[in-house]
Amino acid sequence: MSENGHTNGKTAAPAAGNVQLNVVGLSKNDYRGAPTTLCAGCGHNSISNQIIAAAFELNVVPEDMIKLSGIGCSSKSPAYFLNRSFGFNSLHGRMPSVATGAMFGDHLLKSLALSGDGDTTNIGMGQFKHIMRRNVPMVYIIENNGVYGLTKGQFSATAESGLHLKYQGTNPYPAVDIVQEAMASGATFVARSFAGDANQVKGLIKAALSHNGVAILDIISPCVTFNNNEDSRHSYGWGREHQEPLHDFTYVPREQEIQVGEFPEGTTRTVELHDGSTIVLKKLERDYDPTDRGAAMRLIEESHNEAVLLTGLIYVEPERPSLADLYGLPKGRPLNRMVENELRPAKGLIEKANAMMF
Amino acid sequence: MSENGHTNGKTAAPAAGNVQLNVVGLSKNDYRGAPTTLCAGCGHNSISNQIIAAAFELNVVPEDMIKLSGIGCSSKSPAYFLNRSFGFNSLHGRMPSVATGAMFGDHLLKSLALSGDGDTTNIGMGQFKHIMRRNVPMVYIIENNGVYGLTKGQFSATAESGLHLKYQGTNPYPAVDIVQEAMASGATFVARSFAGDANQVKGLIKAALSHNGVAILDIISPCVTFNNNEDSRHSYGWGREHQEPLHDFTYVPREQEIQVGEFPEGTTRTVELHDGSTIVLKKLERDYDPTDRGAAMRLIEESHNEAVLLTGLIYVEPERPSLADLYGLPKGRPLNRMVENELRPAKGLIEKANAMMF
Amino acid sequence: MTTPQLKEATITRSKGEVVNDFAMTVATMNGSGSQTSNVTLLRALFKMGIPVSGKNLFPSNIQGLPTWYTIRVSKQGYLARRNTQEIVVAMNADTFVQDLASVVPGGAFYYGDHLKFEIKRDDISIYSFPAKQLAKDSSAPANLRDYVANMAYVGVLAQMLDIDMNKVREALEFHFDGKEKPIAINMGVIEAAFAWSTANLKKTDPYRVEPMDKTAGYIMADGNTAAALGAIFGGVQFAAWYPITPASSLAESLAQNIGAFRDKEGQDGKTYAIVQAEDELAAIGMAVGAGWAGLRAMTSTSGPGISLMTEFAGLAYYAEVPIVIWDVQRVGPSTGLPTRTSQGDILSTHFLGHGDTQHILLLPGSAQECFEFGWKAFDIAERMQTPVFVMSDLDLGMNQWMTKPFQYPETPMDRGKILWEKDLEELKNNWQRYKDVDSDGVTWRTVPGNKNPHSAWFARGTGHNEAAKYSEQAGDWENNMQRLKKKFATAKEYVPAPDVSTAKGAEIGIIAYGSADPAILEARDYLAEDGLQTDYLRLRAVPFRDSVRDFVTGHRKTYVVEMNRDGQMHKLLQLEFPQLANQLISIPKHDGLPLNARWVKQAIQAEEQSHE
Amino acid sequence: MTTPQLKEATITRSKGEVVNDFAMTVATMNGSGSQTSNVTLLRALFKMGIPVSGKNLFPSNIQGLPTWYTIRVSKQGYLARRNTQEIVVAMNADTFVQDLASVVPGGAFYYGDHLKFEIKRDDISIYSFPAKQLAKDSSAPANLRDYVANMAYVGVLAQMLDIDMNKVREALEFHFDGKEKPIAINMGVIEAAFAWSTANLKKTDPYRVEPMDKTAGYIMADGNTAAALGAIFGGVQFAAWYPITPASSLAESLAQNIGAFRDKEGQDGKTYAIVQAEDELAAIGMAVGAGWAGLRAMTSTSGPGISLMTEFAGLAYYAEVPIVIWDVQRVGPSTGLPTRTSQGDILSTHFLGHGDTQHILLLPGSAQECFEFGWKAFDIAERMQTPVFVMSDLDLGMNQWMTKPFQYPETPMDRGKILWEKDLEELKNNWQRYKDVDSDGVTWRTVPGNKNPHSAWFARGTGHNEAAKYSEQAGDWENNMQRLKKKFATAKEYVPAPDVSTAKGAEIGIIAYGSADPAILEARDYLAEDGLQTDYLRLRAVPFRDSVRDFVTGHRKTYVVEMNRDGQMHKLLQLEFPQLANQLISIPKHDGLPLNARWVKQAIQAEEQSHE
Ligand SMILES: Cc1ncc(C[n+]2csc(CCOP(=O)(O)OP(=O)(O)O)c2C)c(N)n1
Ligand SMILES: Cc1ncc(C[n+]2csc(CCOP(=O)(O)OP(=O)(O)O)c2C)c(N)n1
Ligand code: SF4
Ligand code: SF4
Ligand SMILES: [Mg+2]
Ligand SMILES: [Mg+2]
Repeated sequence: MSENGHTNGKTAAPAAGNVQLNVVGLSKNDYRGAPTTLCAGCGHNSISNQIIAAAFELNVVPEDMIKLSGIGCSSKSPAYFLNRSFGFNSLHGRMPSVATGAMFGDHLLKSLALSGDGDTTNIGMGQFKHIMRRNVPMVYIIENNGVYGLTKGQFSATAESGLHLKYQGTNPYPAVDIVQEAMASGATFVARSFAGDANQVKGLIKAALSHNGVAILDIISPCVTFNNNEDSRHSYGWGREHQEPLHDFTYVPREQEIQVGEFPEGTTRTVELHDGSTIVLKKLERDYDPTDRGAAMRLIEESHNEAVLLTGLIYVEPERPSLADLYGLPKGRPLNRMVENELRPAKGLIEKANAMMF
Repeated sequence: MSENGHTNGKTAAPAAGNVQLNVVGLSKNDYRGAPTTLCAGCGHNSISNQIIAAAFELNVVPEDMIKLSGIGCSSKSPAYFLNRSFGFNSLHGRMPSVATGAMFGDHLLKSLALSGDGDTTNIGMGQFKHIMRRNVPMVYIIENNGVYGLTKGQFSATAESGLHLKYQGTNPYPAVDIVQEAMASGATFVARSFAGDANQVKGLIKAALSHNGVAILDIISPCVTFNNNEDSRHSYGWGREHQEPLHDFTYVPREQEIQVGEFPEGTTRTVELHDGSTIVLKKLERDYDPTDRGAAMRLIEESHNEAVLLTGLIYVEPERPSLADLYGLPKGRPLNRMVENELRPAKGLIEKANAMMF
Repeated sequence: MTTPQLKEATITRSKGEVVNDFAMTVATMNGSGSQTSNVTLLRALFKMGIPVSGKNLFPSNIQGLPTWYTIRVSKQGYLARRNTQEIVVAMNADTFVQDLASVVPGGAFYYGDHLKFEIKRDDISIYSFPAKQLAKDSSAPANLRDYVANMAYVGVLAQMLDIDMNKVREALEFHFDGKEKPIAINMGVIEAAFAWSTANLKKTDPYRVEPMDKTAGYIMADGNTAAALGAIFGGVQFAAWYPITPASSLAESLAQNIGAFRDKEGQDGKTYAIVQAEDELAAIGMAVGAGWAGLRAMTSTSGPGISLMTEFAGLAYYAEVPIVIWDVQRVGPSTGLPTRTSQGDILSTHFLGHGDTQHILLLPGSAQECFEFGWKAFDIAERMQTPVFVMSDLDLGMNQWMTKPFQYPETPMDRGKILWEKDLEELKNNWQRYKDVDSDGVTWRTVPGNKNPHSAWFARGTGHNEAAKYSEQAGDWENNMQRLKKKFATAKEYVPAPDVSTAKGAEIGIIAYGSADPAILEARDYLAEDGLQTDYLRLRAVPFRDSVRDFVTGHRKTYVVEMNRDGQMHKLLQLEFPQLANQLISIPKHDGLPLNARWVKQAIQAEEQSHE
Repeated sequence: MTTPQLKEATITRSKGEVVNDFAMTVATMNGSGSQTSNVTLLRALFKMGIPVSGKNLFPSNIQGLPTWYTIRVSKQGYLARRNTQEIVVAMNADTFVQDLASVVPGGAFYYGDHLKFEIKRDDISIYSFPAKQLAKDSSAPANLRDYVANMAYVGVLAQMLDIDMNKVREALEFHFDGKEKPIAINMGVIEAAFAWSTANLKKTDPYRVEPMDKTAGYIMADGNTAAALGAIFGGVQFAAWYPITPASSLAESLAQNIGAFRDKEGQDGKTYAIVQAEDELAAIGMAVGAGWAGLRAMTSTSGPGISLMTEFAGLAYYAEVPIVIWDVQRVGPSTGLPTRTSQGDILSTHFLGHGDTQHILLLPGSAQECFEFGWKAFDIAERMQTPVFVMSDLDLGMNQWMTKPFQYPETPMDRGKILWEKDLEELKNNWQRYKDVDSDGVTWRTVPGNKNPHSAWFARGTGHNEAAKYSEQAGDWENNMQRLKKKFATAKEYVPAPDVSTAKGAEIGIIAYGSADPAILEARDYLAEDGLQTDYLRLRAVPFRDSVRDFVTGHRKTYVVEMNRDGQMHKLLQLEFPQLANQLISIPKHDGLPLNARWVKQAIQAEEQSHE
């Protein structure tokens, strides 16, 4: 890939006998990260697992990927996959700018970014919109739970209007629809899924990794701990059973990750969350044409009226040049491998510089 | 309006005989500002004049309005109208937050904000989106010229993709469509016009001032000085005539403001800008129903395909409660008139405070 | 820090029984819900009249990582963090081994018997108890067993340490706001554990408690709630905030409690608004808008938020907009250690903003003072028409402190120099927004909604003259900036004066501030024991009163003890008193933990020696 | 400042004729396009071998407001701004009266005869000329008449002051890059005006020029273009920026010129990328991403942008990401005076970011040094793995300066401590990102794209240990922060050393930096004339080398002269050398104008007296 670079990480692949290896000679372990420190049952963990599976199955060498994130529980998760990939856990809401700069360092790497709904649609709204305008080649996953997990459950901008949370009261504002924002900003790959739909998530991540441009994945990923809907039929704890609050913010019961089994394209599936509230997923038809922008826009409007969450690859525009293309970067070599004689003009050119002056 | 407030500014209205006074006894002069320091021919000046006219005709007392802006040529313009209204020329891209806070100071005042396309869609994108989510009651005018005027003509995010400017090169990014962003964020009043269409601008400002919620006015307002399109038939200066640049950035020829005469609803009008480039305006049909969100979205998509600029009141949702409504502010009194005994709990309540502790 | 460890240990054991003088740490897992158990213990001890402090050492995550809660019982009334613990309760397998090791020789080690580890130490007393079983036997619903299991150690400790069970019940009643059901279930487990302990455990360690009368006239409070209540009594009208540890609970308790104090029967509409903004730039932007529009406006955040507020802080300084900004400091730079405490934002906040800026800082030193500055900050901000930063920290803000009760504001609200319609008429409209008519640097302002046609002015961050008109004149700029400097000098007399306590014959002084206070008080006693008398000045604000200079001048040496790397307050003192620079010695500590008295004592002694 | 006025006036007139020693100001309206005329005059004089400086005083708008361009001609080689002008050319009706008043007695006043004003002064020479008519008679297209009217005063002045017309032509040829047509049109007007002047004007004032040889070995350059070219020769690979006066032209000339120096025939793709970001948070964020990924990354901005970069500056400091940030300073706080010059961001930039931070500042003092630091900043940033701020200003950045030619970098690129695949293999992969193996505080890094399976690490702004793993351990935090402090000390030896010039028997010293330099050089001569010898140390960087201490110690008093309100560099010196605090005296000026030598002289003399 670059004169003094290895072509893959074989050196680290286990010699073990019956460990399954992929085409680049790596086992799934080579794609794992540190043990998660997120809550048991957090949707984010399911997504991390699908990222590992997708990278393994796509036969990407981990050294050929970079991981980026902002700040939040979601943004912590890059530590829990792809240990052999460089990563940057940057600032709250500012990952897009860091990702943009990093892309220029080695544009031959695939970058995969993790963010949360607060990180992306509250503090990060501006940078989120502009990275889509620039069509920065990267996979941008929003682990969308409608709350700020890491700061203990305040509403984010994607919380449904009218949602009532135990310690937060009622959310008065309309929810930001990440998919609609992506469309408005001309994102070239727009998809939505649910953390519990393992296969769809994995499939979309693979597709996104193969897209040359910005790929937005809005993945609904329930916060088992704080997305605790007062009005739901059986929110945990004494809260409802005993008409008074448990009153210990620090108690977090261990839940299972929600998994929805396979369900066919074109159908809807109602999913019950940990707190008993439900969401309705609607998978796009098999024959749906994701390159038809008008159709996509109409579907999104409809889904709002029907109050269903459209899932699947909603829109893709494969042809638009990515930021890397716009900047005419070298075909085969990353900028960060360039050395002095490629970067510093020859001695003689100092005359030219002075001649430019008077 | 408030116990110790006057009900209008008569005191300042000129005694002059045949000066035309409006219902609140003020002449148009009472609505003017300092002389403009913007370029001759700048679209922003036309808009200032229509703001003055609209306020005068609506019989608003200037003391019942406040003016807000960010930073830019556009953001300077509040100094050039409504001298008798309080104003805040705040920070680049951050006017929405200042306007939100100011609203709570006296929610009975009408606030009118001026911004530029750079101020709103580049640095200000995040706050712009969130003020619409909150439905802050205010008129938000974007004087949209596709460039950064005050810093001498760099591309803003609303510049058309492919646009080539003399000192800037070619813009590689797709343009942000302010109207589409407003729709995506659920703005409750969305309109577009052209600075040179005096009557439409005035009409829309009046309508916006009467709306209880955030009213977004995207007004195309050409920058005579820097929106100087290389490829246009006769951009000024030797640039094209003599195949070499004038090479004096500091020369700004004095131009006339562009005015388009009346043109009927439903028709289009091609307007030639100072640099000879053209834009096509399309006025909405008279019988167009601006309360139909779906229809609005479709029209917007179409207008993109036809490459026309839809003008008029594109969408309005009169019923959604404004931020002031959501916060249950007093009907008749502004917060900033409240005095100690309304704001400081009675002495006895200190016991209650201590009792809350252990 | 082994020396003091042994020292403490020996001090205590020599007397055989050790009463009301030890530190006890409960080691649990984040998210296991031990908070109720811990504050129940803390409050029961407090109600017994014994001085206590509780410090929560928690990770920056929500579930599964180790967390420690340390209760210090001190008959001397020392509330600072101890480096050593005599009693440890182990409930977390992940840290069992290090927890066991952390007990001082002669100490006591309790653990839930579901944790299966080999225990080698024979220099301490070991007690295990059936936490899970006791929970299972309780009436608690299955999904809450893990949670109530924590009540078991409350019961066991109550029995082993002689904690008054009536006080335990009082604590629970308070915690559950009198709701019988949860009180019954929790108390049930505690009593069962107490009984089990009586029947099964034989006490072999010297640590126990006895009732005292040392907490009369005190309350237990956390600084963030205190600050919120203070703001409410300060008549806060507008607060915008963005969630961030450790500041979130300030705005949240403001939102949760303001109604109870401010909503009146049949009143038309609210007198306040609290807005969760999309980020800190917006939060301070909203506060600036509200402050300009005449409201008592505030925002609360921590370091990263302060950094994002930089540009607006400069605008508010220059356009002269009153706002109050709470910085509940955590460890920086950058995201740093979000759940550790620090005093690291002093310098950057004082100089916050490009160009020449100086900001007022208030430095609360107790929960009670968080309440006091909660209202006072508004008076200062509106009087000075400038941002006022209140520099709290995680320890002060989030931990429970034994503190004096909140006092009703002793002075009426000071809204500062503000003119309404009548005032302007009296002045015959002869007024200019930025004209220093009182030559104290503070000028008169009007706010939106004033209906006098001469009341309006145009606020801006660009150069302006006395009439608030745009100006690029060199003279206008210089005069205005010099006036702002004068204004800052005027502020000296409006900010809280330092708190000085002296000792006979003391030649050296100590300067500290904020949550460093208890460690200093304790360290002074230790130094005195070792024959070094010290005077102590607790800073309560920047700019410094003249009394600060006098204090430094009056001492051979003055040690400035603070919790950051670079000795930030020491630097500000150096700048203010360059002639005294050689007398000012910096004693900084930046390990993210609340300050420890023995460390302070040793650091000062080391310095004293090094200078002999 | 009346005293020096008269003084200058008398100095000059006493000799009857005044040659190569005066200041000349052209008063026009913003947007009228006088820039070509003004630089043409400037360059013609420069080509005549006469030391000149040109300063543009312009408003923060695009068209219609007054703007003044002052050319100083100085046979002594003084390039600082003068407070007085001997020659004034009035082309703007709005300021005609004040422009007329601004001419020193005995001076000359030129004006376009389309300006109809009554002129009362009889103590100066008055000349009017038909600017509009000359423009109308020219071959210039109608829409450019206003513009070429400005060429008229070039011709008139050339004739009246003996400016060499061949040099005028050379200047135009350079300006229009040899393009005959514009040269012809402009030259036509100039020659016509020259002829008209010969025929119609009778010279009655003493001011004129004569060729010298004092500009040999110099070029004329602005600091922003110089910085851009310097960055290009420094191998800049990535620049992100957001437009802001006075920094925009730095990034713009980078974008416009980099291709000419870096694009090679048949090379596959670019070796650089320059991105206009959506704001400054994004600009620095992109630079941080690129710096982390191994590129020589930079951003350029001014005060408001620096404020917005605060949080990222802290991240880059703590995660140790090399980036270069140019701060072309303008007058703050807040939006302030966007078109006036200042040195007001020193303190806030040095401490930029919450928590304990200290940043390296480079302080270019000439256009040539802007070029030098343009490349050197990257070496320092990559060597130290930290942000490097280059503190330029509007005067240095946007005005034309007579300066030494740019020198090709004398040292090869220093990419700092970076490891690629082979290096790691040699180390047997035994390497840790934050381990201080060389005990200089600087650790070894790898960058994305390194294919060694052991090369990856996870960058973060949260607490981390030597292995770059997340850590909340108190010890890890303290050690890491102490190492960063050590690193900052190490930086001392890598930053440019100060520039010292001494005078015999000098007991007092002057410290200054940046664009204050020419005023200091001139002031030292005046002080010497009055019998006060001074040594001069020009700071070129923070942290300070030991030689700075030696300089201060070596002088009875050291005056720190700078262009801000609070004596910001003086404060940093006080903090670094507390023992010397009493010898350091602050001489601050903050009127937004380039520093004036006579003011400096008088300020120092005043201080000297006050201390006697
Ligand atoms: C500038 C700044 N402000 C606030 C915070 C505190 N903070 C950390 S995470 C977070 C929100 C995370 O929410 P989201 O992005 O939805 O992630 P989640 O935890 O829900 O996965 C906030 C506000 C911060 N780290 N930095
Ligand atoms: C934080 C900050 N960055 C940059 C600037 C410089 N600046 C002033 S106006 C402006 C852009 C204005 O463009 P726009 O909003 O479109 O207004 P216009 O001048 O075109 O009307 C910029 C970048 C600033 N004032 N503040
Ligand atoms: S708090 Fe919510 S989002 Fe965070 S880790 Fe736990 S479940 Fe996941
Ligand atoms: S530069 Fe452009 S936007 Fe600014 S005032 Fe002139 S014409 Fe208007
Ligand atoms: Mg979330
Ligand atoms: Mg614009």
